[in-house]
Amino acid sequence: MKQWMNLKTLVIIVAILFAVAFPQMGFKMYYVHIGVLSLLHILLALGLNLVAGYAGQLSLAQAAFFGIGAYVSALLMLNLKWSFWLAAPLGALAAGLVAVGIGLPTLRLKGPYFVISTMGFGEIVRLVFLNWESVTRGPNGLPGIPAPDPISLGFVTLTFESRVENYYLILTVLLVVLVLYYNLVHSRIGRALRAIRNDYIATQVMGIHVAFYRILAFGVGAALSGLTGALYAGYIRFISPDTFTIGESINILIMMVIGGMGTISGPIIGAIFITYLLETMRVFAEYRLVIYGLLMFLVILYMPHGIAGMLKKLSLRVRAGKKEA
Amino acid sequence: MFQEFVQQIVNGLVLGSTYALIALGLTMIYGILGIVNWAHSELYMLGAFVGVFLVVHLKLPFLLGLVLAMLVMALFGMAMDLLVFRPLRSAPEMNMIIGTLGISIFLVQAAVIVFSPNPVRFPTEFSDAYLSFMGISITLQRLMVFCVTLVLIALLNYIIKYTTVGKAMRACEQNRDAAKLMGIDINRISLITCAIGAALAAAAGTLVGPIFLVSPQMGLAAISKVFAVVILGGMGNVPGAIWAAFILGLAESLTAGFISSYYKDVVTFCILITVLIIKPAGLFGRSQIEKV
Amino acid sequence: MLKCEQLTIRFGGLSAIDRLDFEIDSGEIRGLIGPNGSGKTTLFNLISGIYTPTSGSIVFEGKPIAGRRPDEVTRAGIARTFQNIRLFGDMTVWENLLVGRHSRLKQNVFDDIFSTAKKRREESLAREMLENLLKQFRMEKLRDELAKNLPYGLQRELEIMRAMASEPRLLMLDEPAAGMNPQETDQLMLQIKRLKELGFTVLVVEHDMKLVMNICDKITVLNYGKKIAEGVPREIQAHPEVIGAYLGKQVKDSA
Amino acid sequence: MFKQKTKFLSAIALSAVMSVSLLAGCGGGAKEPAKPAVQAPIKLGVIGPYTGPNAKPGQSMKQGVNLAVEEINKAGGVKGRKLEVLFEDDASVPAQSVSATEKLINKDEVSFLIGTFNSATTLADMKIIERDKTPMLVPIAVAIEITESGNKWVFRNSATNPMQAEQLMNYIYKETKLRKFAVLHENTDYGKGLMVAVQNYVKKNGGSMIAESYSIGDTDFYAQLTKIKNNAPEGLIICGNLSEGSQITRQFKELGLKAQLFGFGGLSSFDFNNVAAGSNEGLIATSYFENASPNPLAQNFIKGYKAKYNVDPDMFAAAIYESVYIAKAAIEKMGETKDIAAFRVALRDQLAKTKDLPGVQGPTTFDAKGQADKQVMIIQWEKGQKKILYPKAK
Amino acid sequence: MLKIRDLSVHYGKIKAVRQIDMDIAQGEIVSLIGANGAGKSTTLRALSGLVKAAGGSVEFEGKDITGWNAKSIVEAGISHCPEGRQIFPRMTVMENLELGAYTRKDTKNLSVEYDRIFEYFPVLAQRRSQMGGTLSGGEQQMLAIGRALMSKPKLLLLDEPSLGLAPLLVEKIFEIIQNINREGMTVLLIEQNAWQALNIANRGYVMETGSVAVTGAASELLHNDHVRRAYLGE
Repeated sequence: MKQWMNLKTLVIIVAILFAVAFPQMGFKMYYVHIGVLSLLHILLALGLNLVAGYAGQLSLAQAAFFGIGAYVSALLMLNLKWSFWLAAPLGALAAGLVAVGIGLPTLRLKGPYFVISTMGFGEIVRLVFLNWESVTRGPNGLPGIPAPDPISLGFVTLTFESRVENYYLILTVLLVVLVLYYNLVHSRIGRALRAIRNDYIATQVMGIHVAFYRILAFGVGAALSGLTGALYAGYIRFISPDTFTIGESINILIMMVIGGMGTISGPIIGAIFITYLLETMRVFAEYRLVIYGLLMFLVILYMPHGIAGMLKKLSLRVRAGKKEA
Repeated sequence: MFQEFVQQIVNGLVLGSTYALIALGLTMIYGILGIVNWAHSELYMLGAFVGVFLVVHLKLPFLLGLVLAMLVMALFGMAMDLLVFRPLRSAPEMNMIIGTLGISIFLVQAAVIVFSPNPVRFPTEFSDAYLSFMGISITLQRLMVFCVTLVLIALLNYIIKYTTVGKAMRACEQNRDAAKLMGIDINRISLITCAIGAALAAAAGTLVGPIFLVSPQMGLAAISKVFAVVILGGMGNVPGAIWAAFILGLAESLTAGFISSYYKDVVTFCILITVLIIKPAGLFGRSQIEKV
Repeated sequence: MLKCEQLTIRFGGLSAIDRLDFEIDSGEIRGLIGPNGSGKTTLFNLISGIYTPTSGSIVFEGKPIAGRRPDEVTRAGIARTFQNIRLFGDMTVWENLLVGRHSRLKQNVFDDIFSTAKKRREESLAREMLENLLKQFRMEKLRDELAKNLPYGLQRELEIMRAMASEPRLLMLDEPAAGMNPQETDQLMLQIKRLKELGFTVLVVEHDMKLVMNICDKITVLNYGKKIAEGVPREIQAHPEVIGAYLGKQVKDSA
Repeated sequence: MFKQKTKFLSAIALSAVMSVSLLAGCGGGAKEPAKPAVQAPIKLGVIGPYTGPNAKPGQSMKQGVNLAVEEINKAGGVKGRKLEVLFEDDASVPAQSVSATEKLINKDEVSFLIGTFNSATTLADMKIIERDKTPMLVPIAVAIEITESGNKWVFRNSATNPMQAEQLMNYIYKETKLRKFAVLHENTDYGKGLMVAVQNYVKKNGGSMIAESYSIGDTDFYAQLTKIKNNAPEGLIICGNLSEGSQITRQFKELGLKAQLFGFGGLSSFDFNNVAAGSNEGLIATSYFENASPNPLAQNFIKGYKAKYNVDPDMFAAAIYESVYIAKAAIEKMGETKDIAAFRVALRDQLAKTKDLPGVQGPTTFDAKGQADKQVMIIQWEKGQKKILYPKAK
Repeated sequence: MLKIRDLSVHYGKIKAVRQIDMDIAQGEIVSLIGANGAGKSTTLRALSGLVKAAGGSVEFEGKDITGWNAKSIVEAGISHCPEGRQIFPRMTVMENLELGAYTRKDTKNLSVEYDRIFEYFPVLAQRRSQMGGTLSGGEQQMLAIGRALMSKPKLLLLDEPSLGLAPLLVEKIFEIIQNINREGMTVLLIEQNAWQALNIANRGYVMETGSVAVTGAASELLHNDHVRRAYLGE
């Protein structure tokens, strides 16, 4: 047991070191950009994972929350000249609150009913971005979003214009999020969510207010997506409704499923894997989706816990093998 | 005003017919097999392409092409049952949705590769003729969508209500164990169900293809509406789906006509979400008490 | 301690529980028996808040609980198990117990996310309590095993432990011996007796009459949703209506 | 137990397939051409929608570029250096376009970019080209913001939404008496941009207008058209692309509407004519490029295109073909540069000076904002053929 | 007629039925009694192919039918009327009965069967076009038995036909079972209501926690203390 823990810690430390050193390793800027995208995708997949992986409710509205965070923070920065550091948390909060509002009536729905409701909601949000022109400028999108304001630390001023700077900003956010996410998942909240996924009636009888925890997961997952939206807007500096579609929600879903849902490492592995694959497979653009589709089906059939689950099983087998030997 | 209203009603009925044909198979497959089939609207898309092949390339008469396309897709539906649904049958609902979603992505993109992404025209002997009556127009093809839909619904109704297979299907839907005790072969019934569902979707594709264009994306455009229909009607509820299809078709048409075309899809989903808040099992759904 | 008055629930036109008056005293082990379909599990579901009664009242320690949500009922001090085991199969034994403990942890969401001192204190208290529980049931070695991988008898025991983790004052066991072999049942009997010594009040539905007759202080018999008899095991075994309900009414002629 | 084992084995096989695919990707990434800097070809990156809803025009873009590059290389290249073209797909999605741009600029190190098809994707890319100081020629995307945003790295050799709309409306107001309009537009930056421009024009010059919208992929327009029918406009202006446009014209006929039809861009293509199947009879549309154009450059291009692809070029192919030549002319005027960054800056400066450069769509002159002053043509469909209404034949 | 040897059935980790032996002869009524959870219903489900046996063999009229699926077993002549009636609630009485004859090839003679069933249960004749779900509990039970008879079985498995019925109805149902048997049907009857079940049976088996505890002629079992113990735990 102890050895396993050590191995795990080692992997985590190496991963963090690699993530920190990555932009300095002499890769072309394009790879740093891919790095930034991976980080953003990890955040999105983690958000969905809280709802689908832990609480067991498949949401197709994640791109909508992603969009709400992006639009709210961008509009605050553009129209009210707010600082990014205020606008971003507000964007996250807005996404979270909208999720609570939509979650109150819909979260008691079961399986497909819930999925379709979230899909419908996602479509409504996109149509609002598209048609509420006086605010969102409709299909033209919002250009000219400012970068996060520089932070002066006295001896040095941090700016967030370049890819590398954005990479570190988002990595920092991700690491903080991961610590809090870890706490959340390993606290009674995470246990309650997993219990709900296993058996919600038994969970109720444990004295757990199921609706509250479902809404909590939905809200926190949405807020996380919203925060990602703000970071995305600050990095790309332009947003338009085309980014926040059902297709994007499905992309996030693919990342979570292939990585492995209901774990922390799953969405991370999945997001990196798919982001990288998306880029390297640009050449076979037409075949990419054929492979994804099939992969999704096969993964859910043969390894429902995704890559992360597979790795865990494999390491358990290896250890069991060792023990026998 | 009155004329416009009647025209919008006519439009809505045609739209509703399409939704109904696709939704019927989806709701039956859920009711009888317990599968949430996200790839169902791809059967509609593939059906349209088969229709194009038969009618445009092989120059068969349209109605013959329609029947053949239904048969071809019925076989495809059976293959889908064997290859996709059977392995997924005992999986949790979420995994089913994700799995069939994967199949949907696969089929759409495979169609893009095979047929190219460009929309194809599907001219038939009926496409250019239209009727006009008191300022209300309808093309023959549209009229046919509506009529054939009614015929197919009647036929389906007959099959389900009066034939042995139909009764067996209902038995499987209502109580699977008891159905087995009657000596009903569940696997055979699920094959038949998939065949019928796919044939109906293919009928929708072949009927609607000539009105619009045929393209690999046409299924994706329809799936969310079709699911809205199925859920509004209560999943697994066949008459519910028919009613819901026409309700949503009319609502969409009237919203676009009298409120705003910008928000016609918003209205669809608002109706859906409102109904679900009031009746979580859909308008015609049967709520079930969970056994503890 | 628990008092039901004129409790009724109807499904469709049928009364599954029909104007039932029923009372349990603190510290007793009460058996609840009756033929299949007599309304025993329905009564459990009513008390634990899964069903809302059509009419009548349920009062627990002076507080009315009829119609409250299941989680509120649990927090009020009632815990239960299920006839067909409902463990959290994908979670370990230890995690199942922690979930059982949930309602007694005092931290809030903020404490959980930021892992504050309060959270850690609460969790370590919980850990202590649960370690004791594991020791009592001699399951320390199995704490990291997934619940679904446990043998059947242990799953039943784990469900009881999980219910105990919330430190209820009333523990309701729904057919705890179902599916157990005689040795497992004997083991279970000892465990339930110990519960009483630990100060729990226990309400148990069971078909295994040996178990019921051996451990219960008092037995209530239901038939068609109505109480047909109540008393100590001896009285129940001799009660003609009970025998009639179970064995058929010709008992008088042949006995 | 056996079942579990097969499941486990399949899972392992599946993981193996996935890792192989990942490695294959790595291999592709590592394959960097290491050629001497001096004689190295000039790389240009072309971003377009080769998959997704606009894959068809994406295909035309590819063909147009390939033809131009082939011609130029056959003629000895640009200043002795060959052109090498790299295509990246954006699938009409802004986020993908950003990645494509990043890749082309920072991994493949192209000298300049041509793209994209959609306005939203172009707008999303603009921050990057500014940051990385790389010029981009925009042959197709029409949103006004692209050249109005003050980004000095962007050059557009096509008419913007307002320009097209204004030129069409000018024609209508000058040549016809139609003043009561209905606009049916695609709910995108493109369609909406056109609608707003028409609206502004009508407001300024007298007349009335109602607007209805639809989404890309919509197939049924009866609801909107019925509403329009009841409004009895004199002219119906369709602001959208050909697949929906063809549905609209057909359903327009089916519903028995009587009004003059107008359209833009895509509705002047033969692809539109094919899918509209006669319902486009009499429709008047703007066009950047006509096969009947008397311009000798255009005729030359059409000949070459037909020879290579065995089809007539469309306006997208023409526009992007022209872009390549604009870049070529600018490079030829440049002095020597020591590295890629300097090359990009010098190219931008030369592009900005482009004046009266002949091209297949007509002469190009970039203004201070990088917008070319392009005139569109106006055509009318007659029995599946196009009649050029404007400019009038001399 | 039916010969069961060493039959075991497991639900996951639960051993619901442990190696039981049982014999039924042509024309008998055999009662299988025992407390809830003793494994009676599971035994029946294994006989009709709803669950797979973990071990042992079943022989019916000399054929080894172990591991056959439900369809073949119905065709072989065993009909199972399940616990809790399990009729099809949104189908009419007639449709329910028709489905009972699903495996029959000689569909021409069905009217004979209907007449016979309506003779046993005249109330069903009145309700023939009513939905199954709208019938009362007793009527549903009659329908379930009638439906099971439609396949013209040689052996009828009846699982707690008295469950949830008022005492008067219970008696009526038992009377009908006796009638059916008198006309030649072999019946395996599961009952909690031991006295009544043994009263009409030729022989009985008493099950306790998955095994057969006692077996013997019904009249003997009626006076056997073990039976009492199995129920009341004395």
